[in-house]
Parts: sequence; structure tokens; C-alpha cells
Amino acid sequence: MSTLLTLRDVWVEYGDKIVIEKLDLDIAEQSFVSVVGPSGAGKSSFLRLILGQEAPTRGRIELDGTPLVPECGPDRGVVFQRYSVFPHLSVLRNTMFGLECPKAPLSGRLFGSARRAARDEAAAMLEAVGLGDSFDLYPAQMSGGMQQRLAIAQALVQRPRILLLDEPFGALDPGIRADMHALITRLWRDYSLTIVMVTHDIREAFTLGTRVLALDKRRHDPHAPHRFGATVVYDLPLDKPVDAPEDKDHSITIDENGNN
Amino acid sequence: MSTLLTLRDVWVEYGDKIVIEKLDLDIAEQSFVSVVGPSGAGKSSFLRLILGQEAPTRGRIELDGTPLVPECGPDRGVVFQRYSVFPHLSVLRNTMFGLECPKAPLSGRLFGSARRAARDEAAAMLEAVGLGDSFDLYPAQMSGGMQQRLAIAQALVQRPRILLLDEPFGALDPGIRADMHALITRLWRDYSLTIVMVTHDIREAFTLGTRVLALDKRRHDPHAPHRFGATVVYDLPLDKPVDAPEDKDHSITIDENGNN
Amino acid sequence: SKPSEEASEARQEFNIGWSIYAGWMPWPYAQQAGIVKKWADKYGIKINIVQVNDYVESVNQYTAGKLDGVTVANMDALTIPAAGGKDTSAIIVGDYSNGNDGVMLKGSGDLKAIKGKQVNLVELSVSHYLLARALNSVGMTMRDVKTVNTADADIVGAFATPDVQAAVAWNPQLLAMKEQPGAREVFSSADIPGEIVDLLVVDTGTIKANPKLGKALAGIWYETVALMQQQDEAGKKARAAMAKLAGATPEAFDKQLKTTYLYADPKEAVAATSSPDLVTTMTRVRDFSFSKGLFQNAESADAVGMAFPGGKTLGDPQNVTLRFDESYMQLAADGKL
Amino acid sequence: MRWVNRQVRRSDRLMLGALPILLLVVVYLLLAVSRHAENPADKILPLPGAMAESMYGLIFQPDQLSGQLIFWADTLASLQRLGLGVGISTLAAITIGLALGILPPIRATFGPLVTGIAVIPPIALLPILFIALGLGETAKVGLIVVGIAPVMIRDIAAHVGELPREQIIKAQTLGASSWQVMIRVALPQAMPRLIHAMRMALGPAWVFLISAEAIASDVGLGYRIFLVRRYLAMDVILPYVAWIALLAITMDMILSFASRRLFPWAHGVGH
Amino acid sequence: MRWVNRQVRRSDRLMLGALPILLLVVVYLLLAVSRHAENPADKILPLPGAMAESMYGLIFQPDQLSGQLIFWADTLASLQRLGLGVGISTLAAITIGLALGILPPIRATFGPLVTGIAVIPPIALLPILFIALGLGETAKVGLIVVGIAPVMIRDIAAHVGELPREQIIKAQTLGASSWQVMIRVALPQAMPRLIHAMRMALGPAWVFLISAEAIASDVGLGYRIFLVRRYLAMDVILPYVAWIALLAITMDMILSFASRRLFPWAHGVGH
Ligand SMILES: Nc1ncnc2c1ncn2[C@@H]1O[C@H](COP(=O)(O)OP(=O)(O)OP(=O)(O)O)[C@@H](O)[C@H]1O
Ligand SMILES: Nc1ncnc2c1ncn2[C@@H]1O[C@H](COP(=O)(O)OP(=O)(O)OP(=O)(O)O)[C@@H](O)[C@H]1O
Ligand SMILES: [Mg+2]
Ligand SMILES: [Mg+2]
Repeated sequence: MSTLLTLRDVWVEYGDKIVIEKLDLDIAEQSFVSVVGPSGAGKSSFLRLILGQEAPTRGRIELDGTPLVPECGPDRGVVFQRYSVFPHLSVLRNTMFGLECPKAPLSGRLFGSARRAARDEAAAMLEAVGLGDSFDLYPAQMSGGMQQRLAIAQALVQRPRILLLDEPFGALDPGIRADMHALITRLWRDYSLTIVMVTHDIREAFTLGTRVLALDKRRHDPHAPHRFGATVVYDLPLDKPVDAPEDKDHSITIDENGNN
Repeated sequence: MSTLLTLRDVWVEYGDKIVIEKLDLDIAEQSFVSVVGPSGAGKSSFLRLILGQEAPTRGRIELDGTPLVPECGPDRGVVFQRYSVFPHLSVLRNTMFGLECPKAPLSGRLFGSARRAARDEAAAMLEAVGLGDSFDLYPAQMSGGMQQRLAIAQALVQRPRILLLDEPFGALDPGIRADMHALITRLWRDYSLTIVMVTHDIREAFTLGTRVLALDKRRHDPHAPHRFGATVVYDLPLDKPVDAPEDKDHSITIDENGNN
Repeated sequence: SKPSEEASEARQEFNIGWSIYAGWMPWPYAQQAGIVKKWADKYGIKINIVQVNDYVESVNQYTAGKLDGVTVANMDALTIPAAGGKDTSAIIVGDYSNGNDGVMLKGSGDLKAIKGKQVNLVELSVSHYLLARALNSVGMTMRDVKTVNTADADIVGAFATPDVQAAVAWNPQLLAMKEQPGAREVFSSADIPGEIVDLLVVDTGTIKANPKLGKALAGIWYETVALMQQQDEAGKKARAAMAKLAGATPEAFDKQLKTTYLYADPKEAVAATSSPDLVTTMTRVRDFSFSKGLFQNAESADAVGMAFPGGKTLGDPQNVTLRFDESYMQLAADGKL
Repeated sequence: MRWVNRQVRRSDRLMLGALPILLLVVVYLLLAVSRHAENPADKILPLPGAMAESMYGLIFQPDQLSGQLIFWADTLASLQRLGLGVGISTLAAITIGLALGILPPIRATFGPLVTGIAVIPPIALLPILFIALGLGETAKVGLIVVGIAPVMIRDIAAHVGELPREQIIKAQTLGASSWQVMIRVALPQAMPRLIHAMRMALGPAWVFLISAEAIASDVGLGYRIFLVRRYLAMDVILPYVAWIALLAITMDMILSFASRRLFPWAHGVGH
Repeated sequence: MRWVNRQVRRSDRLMLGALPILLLVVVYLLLAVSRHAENPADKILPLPGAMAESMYGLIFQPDQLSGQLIFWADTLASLQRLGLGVGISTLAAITIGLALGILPPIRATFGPLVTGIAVIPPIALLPILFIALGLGETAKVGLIVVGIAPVMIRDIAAHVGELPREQIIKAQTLGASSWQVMIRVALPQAMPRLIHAMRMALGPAWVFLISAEAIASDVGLGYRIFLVRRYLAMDVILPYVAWIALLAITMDMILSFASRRLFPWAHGVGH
């Protein structure tokens, strides 16, 4: 598989606080990269980099061999940790958003049969995430987990080339989480997506991913904790068959990777 | 142990949507109740009831035998799923808030030695949740997991009688999560708290809790899904020794309880 | 009505309001030049000369009792305080407008050309009265024009726009309007001399209880007016100072004075006040005011009574609220101040 | 129960809200009566009877000259000017405010200009306004627009500028162009704030309307107030002011209701 | 790059911002020159030379009578009134607005009254105001307060009322009383909005100041403008207006800067 994303000597700093330090990384096309690491290590910052929301303070990032503009388009999809849905749109309209925009450049809205087609597609995706009976709710009327599922549906309905997920299943119960795992694996396979997912569930990282990255600080200075940033401390390619069915009870627990 | 909270025939409705239906429940003092259930079942609504943030549409709730006023005081602590910290206060000030208010009725601020004492106490709690080097950050400058830990520290530093936790460890990596488990168990034991915790991690529910409640709908009408509310479908008292050390690799997986 | 009891007490301090108008500029000048203090000290009282930028507001403040006296035109003295039941005495008849008010037209043609036009002016003011008199003089009535109320401070700006073809104004605005190209004055107060009279009025109760105030005011007025009439350096300086206070240049101010007939000699003022012409003028003014509804709910033009020197009255003698009182001017004429 | 938690029932709310207003009315009446005891012809605090009498004429009796019912002609003229002025300002606020709030180059270019215009008191520039807009209706509507639009624009721009960056990014990943981010993300979320801004602007709008009518006019609520001010006819001014207040409060309530109706998501449908 | 993402550099920002303002100046000059070509005595659009000349006298030459430098005396008097008026309004906004926003019983009782006062155009009440407060400084400051305070109060109340309910609850579980919720949760979070409200109110505040000075005053920027307006002396009015704009923009910038400095958490320290 060819290289999609290349990061070379990338640093992220906020003021004098170094968050990411000297990151060198290649991400192959159609890979499913799980990112784990302790809270506050810089996983979300890492996603923001790839997304183009933030530019690195140093270093360079390339997409398909050309420098990444700090701007994101429909080739990238994202589920943020927070603020991931539009508060002013109902569930259905939130999901249709991504289908309407590219097709209606002027009004951003579809009408007639195009609208019905978009509606059906969005509805099908909402059924898949288990929001089939909440089409008309506003985000503020939904539970935390429902909002998270809505954000997932919104990002998936678009079929982006690169999908960035920041703890997408954190607020879901095991049953629905298993459904979501199946869904995401199916879409990843069917549409040849490249996925980068941050998660705190080590088992999830290993069952879903084709590669697991652990982000953490290499050094710790207790007197100046902010002077050292995180980088990739483990990089485990998993040579698992892409078509293996998702295994719910994988029963491994690799706490050692994630922290300290 | 005596009964602390009594719910009798409690209903929660939003418009014509029934969320909680005919809930009858007693919660004993010093128990650690884990609440599980599918996303959107009404777990957060249930916590809001006990908290006094919302009054039930029908039924009655009693605390220590007297009707619960829809108002919450320092006897109850809470970690919400969202908006749980004050955006305008730094980490340290967020944590000191609960120590300052009761002691300084007029200014809500402490000075001199009282302030130093509060500061030290807050700092100790922040160290315990792993935020020892982020005292001066504002919530907007922190990662999702850091905010969650701050919310936990803020609620714990107060030593409330009843502690309500809504997915408090959802955004934490396994290492820090284990630390938090130990911390909460210790405080629960040392200060004889009564804890009600919503979680999606079945293992966590069983390791920490002395009782596990599963909230779900008893009936499902696919044509009118909102006409049936959730109630307690499983109620498992766990007769485990309170002083058992927390077991990280409990290795049970009871998905069946949590959903469907 | 009777002057209220409280106001009748003897007092030490008085507030006199003034607003910017050529004929009233002696007041602030007297204040600054120390003439006010000199006369007030002489009578053992204190007089504050208070500037109110907005003319109507100054009269309203007087009517509301916040000022003990105010500079005002005869028509407004009648329609605002007097019609409002405030017993008012005009103790100084300072001047009459002899061209200080005028009807302006753009383009060629004389006053008759105003027919059918829209006229911008301060409604219900002496301008309105002047317009009525102007129309009368050529056999027209108010129905032949359409009036648009325009604030006095803005009338110059308004007249500069092409929308406005006719306007009525007083000085200093009138002068600025005359400077605009293509504008002509077609009628002015010089055509009705003595009808637009500028007064200093005070509350009747106050002046009755405090004749010292009247004496001091008369003293101030005639000393200042005499000073500004002088054609020497001192007079020139005084006029320049007044011009400055009015926000005008000395030249412009002198022009305005030319169209103001100042009763510099108190004898002349007494004569004018006692003349039957004043009764005629006031009859015209009150009839006009009544026809414009300025006496509010009054049944007839006689509702508001006026008293003139020599015991003459006009209108309801039971309800005299505007008194032309020549006694203080007389004292000045007799040199008894 | 703590005061922060004491919710007030709908019916009580009406009563409580009326209380201080009634109190003010009573205080007024007492003052008026005591002034009239001193001077029966007092003009400054007229009694209700005098006000009713004066207003009766204006409301029901056609004017001799124009044949119009003065009160209604005034109301109509003023409402028309106000409606136009507020309408144009609202339109400007939502278009310009949106662009300023969301497009950094536009904000950099026109932000200072809008601030400049916002802080210049338009009353001071009346002569120039006259020259530019004439003395007719345009000038009156123009004064309202110049007076309130910049404030509204800045308010909307500030609000839009504070939308979470995540939403803008998210919309772009969903294929939205700048234009679509504006009309589908920023515009709808600015709408409730726009209504809030309109409500806040109504007060100043009336001020500018009245100022404009005071300057050059022959009909309108503000015209009448300034005209009768010449003879301190508080018996007309006070009812007129009360009527303006009533009109303004009605508009305020309609706007507030519309906002709740049209944008439920912005008014705490949640908890 | 999409327009929403085009950030403008600091240096470019200055240049871009100055552009439209410079353009306006050039347009003015062209218009002025063409008017003067037609009528050399034109007063409405004076040339820079005439303005400089007029202003020189006011700025540098002491008045013969009072010995004051008129321009500076005007500025000082106006700033004093404005400062007092805005200061009092701000104080009222934060205290009353806070109480209205967070205490439902207070809101129910006084909300309608504040709305009522907010929508009454104070200009219509000028006669009453001057009679009630006299002709001194009180009336001028009073007009500013009556004019801007209600709007500010309503803005703060609306903002505080929209704080997430969770925060209020949370504070109470941490032992906060109603009073403490007000001063430790609502007050600090209302502060940035208060500054925003002050910035929005500065424009109207100048309008009211000028209106007040136009009616009863003998010194002040507004007084001078209305004084010379009788002669259509735009050569004084325009520099005065420009000076007011400069003062207002400076205040606006100071407030904006202070808000960023004092309340960094409110200005996107995050992403
Ligand atoms: N204001 C509201 N109007 C209508 N429905 C609401 C409102 N608030 C909550 N609900 C509904 O109540 C139900 C229960 O919500 P709740 O937040 O209690 O779920 P939960 O069990 O906490 O879910 P999760 O695990 O996803 O957080 C949801 O179906 C939600 O849609
Ligand atoms: N604006 C900012 N100013 C200062 N520090 C910041 C800012 N934004 C983020 N940080 C810091 O950057 C670090 C990384 O944050 P990030 O959100 O990437 O962590 P994370 O790995 O996603 O953590 P979590 O698992 O808890 O979500 C944190 O320590 C945080 O405090
Ligand atoms: Mg994160
Ligand atoms: Mg929940």
C-alpha cells in the first residue's frame, strides 16, 4: 500500500509548552491506525494536525507527497471529542448536511428527488447507528451517547477518504459499541477508507486497527514537565487479515502500552 | 445499612416522550451503586432526579425519609457528562471552589492561612488525579481527559455525602483509570460516601459497585418508541467484601446485562 | 391664578435663564464682565445667569419653576408660561425684532411665489406668527402653504438641501441662510416693526416678594446695553465678546444688531410698554396663538388674561397671567436704581 | 429554597411584573394630585382626566386642516419609518455581520470602518445626512439605519466570531465551501442573536426616529411630541410616550416569542 | 484557500483596515473640492485648510473671557459626563443585570419594568428629565444612564440567563449559596459580556451626551457642535466629530484589549 501521509520532524507547541516533539511517521493508504496514550499526551492535537486544523510549529506534513495546506476538505472526515454536531440542526438535518453541501453549491440545500435520496441515505445511516427513531430531535435533547452516534453518522455518511476519530465510542454501552465496531469495519473495508482513531480502550485499538501507535513522552522532568513533548513510543503493525470478522472477546489487555 | 434514598412510582417525561417509567427503588446508605444501560435509556435523567436538578413528572422521591426538594446542596456531589467545570477558573481555582464557598459566605473567597490550607488540600487532590502540573491552565487549554479528571477532583475535594458520577472515567486511558478507581474506592471507604455511578464499562460497574442496576425499556413498540420509558430491568446486589483491594484484571465480561 | 405662596418668600439667590439670540447676548456678557455681580452685590443678592442651549427648553424650565426668570419672545411668554397658569411679569422689554426674523425663498419671485410651497420653520413659534402675517400681507392664509416643523438648530442645514424651497427663521440662522446662493429674504420682521418683542420675564410672585431682583436686573441691563451701544473701543470689545458667546464673528454679530431694535434708553422702553400699540400687537398674537390651539383646552382667546401698564387688561381679568410691568424700567429711566 | 432555584409560576409572574409598574403609576398620581392642589393649572404633571381629554381629540376628531385623525396618522407614519429603518438595519446586520464574523479578510478590511461608523454619533452629522439623503422620509429612515445598524452588525459579527472553531472545521470536512459555512452554519446560529440584537436596538431606533422627526417633519409621534413640547403639553406628551412604550413592548414580545418559536434549539430545549 | 480559513497577518490587518477609511477621506476631498469649485463659499463640505484654521483657534488660543482653551474645556467636560454616565450604567448593568439573570423571582418582578424603561425613548422624556433633574450635570449624566443602562442590563441579564444550568447546579453542590452563585459563577462569566455591552453602548452614550448638551449646557463637545450648527460651521463640526470618533475608538480599543487581558478564558485560549 502506498504512503498517504508523511510527517517529518513535527513539533506542536502552545506558548512554551511542548506538546508533540519530533514526530516522524508515515501512514499508509487504507490502513486503520489506532492511537493510544495517556490523557493529555497530545492525541487530539495529533489528529488536529492531520486534519489541517492546526499547522505544526515546526516540521512538515505531506499528503500524497504534496505539503498539506492547513485546511480541510471533504476528503477528510472527523468526529471530535466535543462540539461535533450542529446544535441548530435536527438529527436528520445534521446527517444530511454532508450530502447536501457538495451537491448544492449555492443554497447548500437539496430539493425534490435529490433531497429525498439524501434523506434516505441519511436515514439509513442513522438506522445503522441506532438513531432510527430520533430524526427530529435537536442535539440538546439527546443523551451524550446519542450525540456521539450522531457525530459518527454525520462523518460516515460522507465516505471521506481519511477518517479521523477522537474517542468515538467512549460514551457508548458495550452492545451499541459492538454494533458500531461492525459498522465502521464494514465501511472501512467497502470504501477503502484510511482511518486514524484515538481510543482509550486497548482492546478496541487492537481489534479494529491494522496498526497501533502509542503516543507518550519519552522523558519526564518533574521540575519542568512542559519542556518535553510526546512522540510515538510504540508502533505495532498488526498483520491481521483485513477480512477477519470482528472479534468481540479478544481478551488481551495491554495496559503497559498505553501509559507511564 | 439504613435506606438513604427512596423512589416510589417515579416517571420522567419530556413532552409526550416517556423517559423513565414507574421506577421503584431504595438506595442504602454507604452503598456504591453502578448504573448501566444502553445509550439514551435515561441514566443521566435518573441522576438528575436524585440530584434534585429535575423533579419527576409523577411519583415521589425521599431522602432520609423526607421528600426531596428539587434543589441540591453540598451534601451531594456531581460529575456531569458535560459542562462540569467552570470555564473561567483555572484548574486550581476550580478545585478550591468547593472549599471556599462554605467557609466564606460573603465573599466566596478565602484569604491568608485559610486560603493556604484550601490550596494545599486542592493541590493534594489534583496530584491524586494526576493534574499536579496543570494548576494554572484554564479548562479550554486542557484535553478531554484532563477536564474529566478536574471535574472528579472538584467533586471529591468536597467530600459530599452522596456522590453522583455520570461516566466519570469515560475519557481516561487504562492506567489513569486504574488510579482513579483506587482513589474513589479509598475515598468511598474512608468517608462513608454513598455513590451512584453511571458507566458503560461493565467490568468497572462490577469491580467498583456493591450493587449494579441496569436501566432499560421493558417493552419496545417499534411504531411508537417514545411511548415506553426505561426502568430497572436488573438489580444485582454484589455481596463483596468492602475492603477487597481493587482488582484490575477481573476478567469478566457481562455484556448481556447492559443492553438489549 | 394667584402666585403660589412658597415662591413669594424673600430669597437671596436667583437663577435667570438665557438662550442665544442677538437681543439677549448682553446677559451673559454682563455676567462675564462682572456687571451682574456688581448690581447683585449692591442689592445684597446673588444672581446666576444660566445658559440653556435650547430656547424652548429654557422657557419650559422657567415654566416648571426651575428658573426664576428667562429671556423670551412675547408670543412664547404668552403661550408657554402664561397659558400654563404661571403668573409671569415682563419686567424688561429689551428690543423688538426689526429684521431679525425673516421669510426666505429660493429662486426668483416675491413673497407671492410661496403659494403652494412647503415651508420649513419652527412651528408654533414667532416664525409661524411671522409667516401668518406675511401671508396676510399678500392676501393669503396658512392654507396656501404647507408647513414642516424644523428644529431651529437644524434649519440652516435643512435650507441647504434642494428639497427645501422656503423657510422662516430668526437670527443667527437667518444670516447663514441669506449667505446661501440663490436665497432671498421676501418678508421680514422689519415689515411688522414692534410685533416680535423680546422680553425678560420673571415669576410674578418672586418679583413681588423680591423687588430687589427687579432693580438689580434693570440696572444690569441698562448698564450693559449702554456699554455695547458705545462706538468706542470698549463698546467694540463688548460686542466682540458677545459675538464670541453667541458663536459668531463680530461682523456677523454687528449685522444682527442692525436688525434688532434695542430699547437702549429706558424711557423709550417705558413708552413702548405703555403704548396702546402693544395691546394691539398682543391681541394679534393671542388670536393667532388661540387659532393654533396653543391655549390648549381654552374656550376662547380671552381665556388667558394680560395686564398692561395703567391697569389696562386684555382677556379674562380674573385670570391674568402675563403682566407687562414697566415699573423697573421706569426706575432706571428716573435714575433711581 | 435558594433564590436561584425559585421558579415563578406563569400567573404569579404576570402579577409580580405588574407590581412595580403599578407602583410607579400610583406615585405619579400622588405627585400630580399634590401639584394640582397647589396650582390647578399645572402643566407638568397632568391628571388622567386632562390627558384623556386631550387624547380624545387626537384619537377621534379629524384635524380641521388635513381631515386626518392625528393620533393614528402619527402612529402610522412613525411605524412605517421605524419598520423600514429596523428592517434595513437587520438586513445589513445579518449580511455584513455574518461576513465580518466569519471571513477574516473581510473583518480585517471593514471591521475598523464599521467600528468607526458605530462610534460616530449620527446626531452630530445631521447636516451631512441632509445633504446626502434630503429631508424627506429617506433621511429619517437613514438616521435610524446609521444609528442602529453598526451596533447590530458588530454584535452579530462578535457572536459569529465566537462560534466554536470545531463547527467551522466540521462543516468543511462535510464539503461546505466558505459560502455554505456562512449560510448553513453561521447564518442559522446567528438568527437568534439577530433577534436579540433587534430587541436591544428597538430602544435606540425609537430614539433616532424621534430625533429625526423632531428635526424636520409634519407628521409622526416624535413630531407631535416635539411640537407640543413648545407649550409644555405634558397631557399629550405623556400619553404619546406611554403609547410608544406600549408599541415597543409589543414588538419586543413578538420578537421574543418568534425567537422561541422559530429557534427552539437556542432556548434551552435541553436541561 | 477558502476565505473562512484565510487568516490575515497583523501588519496586513492594519493596512487593510485603513484602506476603506482612506478611501472615504479621498471621496470627501473630491466632493469638497468640486463643491468649492462651484461655490467658493460653500460651508457644507469645508476644505481641510478651513478646518485646520478654525480648529487652531479653538485648540491653542485661550478664550478672552474665560481664559480657557475651548477645545480642551469641551473635551474635558464631555468626557467627564460620559465617564460618569457610562460608569453608572455599567455598575447598574452588572448588579441589576446579574440579579435579573440569575434570580427568577427578581426577574419576574423587575424584568417587565426594565423592559418598559428600555423601550421608552428617553429623548421623548427630555422635558420631564430636565425638570426632574434640573439643568446641571445631573440631567446630562442622567440622560446617558436612562438611555444606555436598560439596554446593558437586559443584555447582561440575557447572557447570565443562558449560562448552562449545569454550572449553577454544580456550584450549589459545591456549597454555594445564591449569593455565591452570583458572585463566583455568574459575575465573572458576565464580565467579558459586560465589556462587550459597554463597547456596544458607547455609540448610543455619545448620542445621548450630545443630545443633552444640545439642550442645556454651556460647555462640551455636543454643545459646541450645536452652537455652531446655527451657522452651519461644518469646519468646526467635522473636526469635532472626527475627534469624538477618535476618542470613541480609543475607548473601544482599550476595552477590547482589557477584555482579552483580563479574561483570556473568554477569548478562545483553546482551539
Ligand atoms: N429536553 C428533552 N426533550 C426531549 N427528550 C429528551 C430531552 N432530554 C433528554 N431527552 C431524552 O431522554 C432520553 C434519556 O436521556 P439520558 O441523557 O438520560 O440518557 P442516558 O441514559 O444518560 O444516555 P447516554 O448513556 O447516552 O448518556 C433520551 O432518549 C433523550 O433523547
Ligand atoms: N491552548 C492551549 N494552551 C496550552 N496548552 C494546551 C492548549 N491546548 C492543549 N493544550 C495542552 O496540550 C496537551 C495535549 O492535549 P490533547 O487534547 O491533544 O490531549 P489528548 O492526548 O487528546 O488527551 P485526552 O485523552 O485526555 O483527550 C494537554 O496537556 C493540554 O494541556
Ligand atoms: Mg483528546
Ligand atoms: Mg448520559
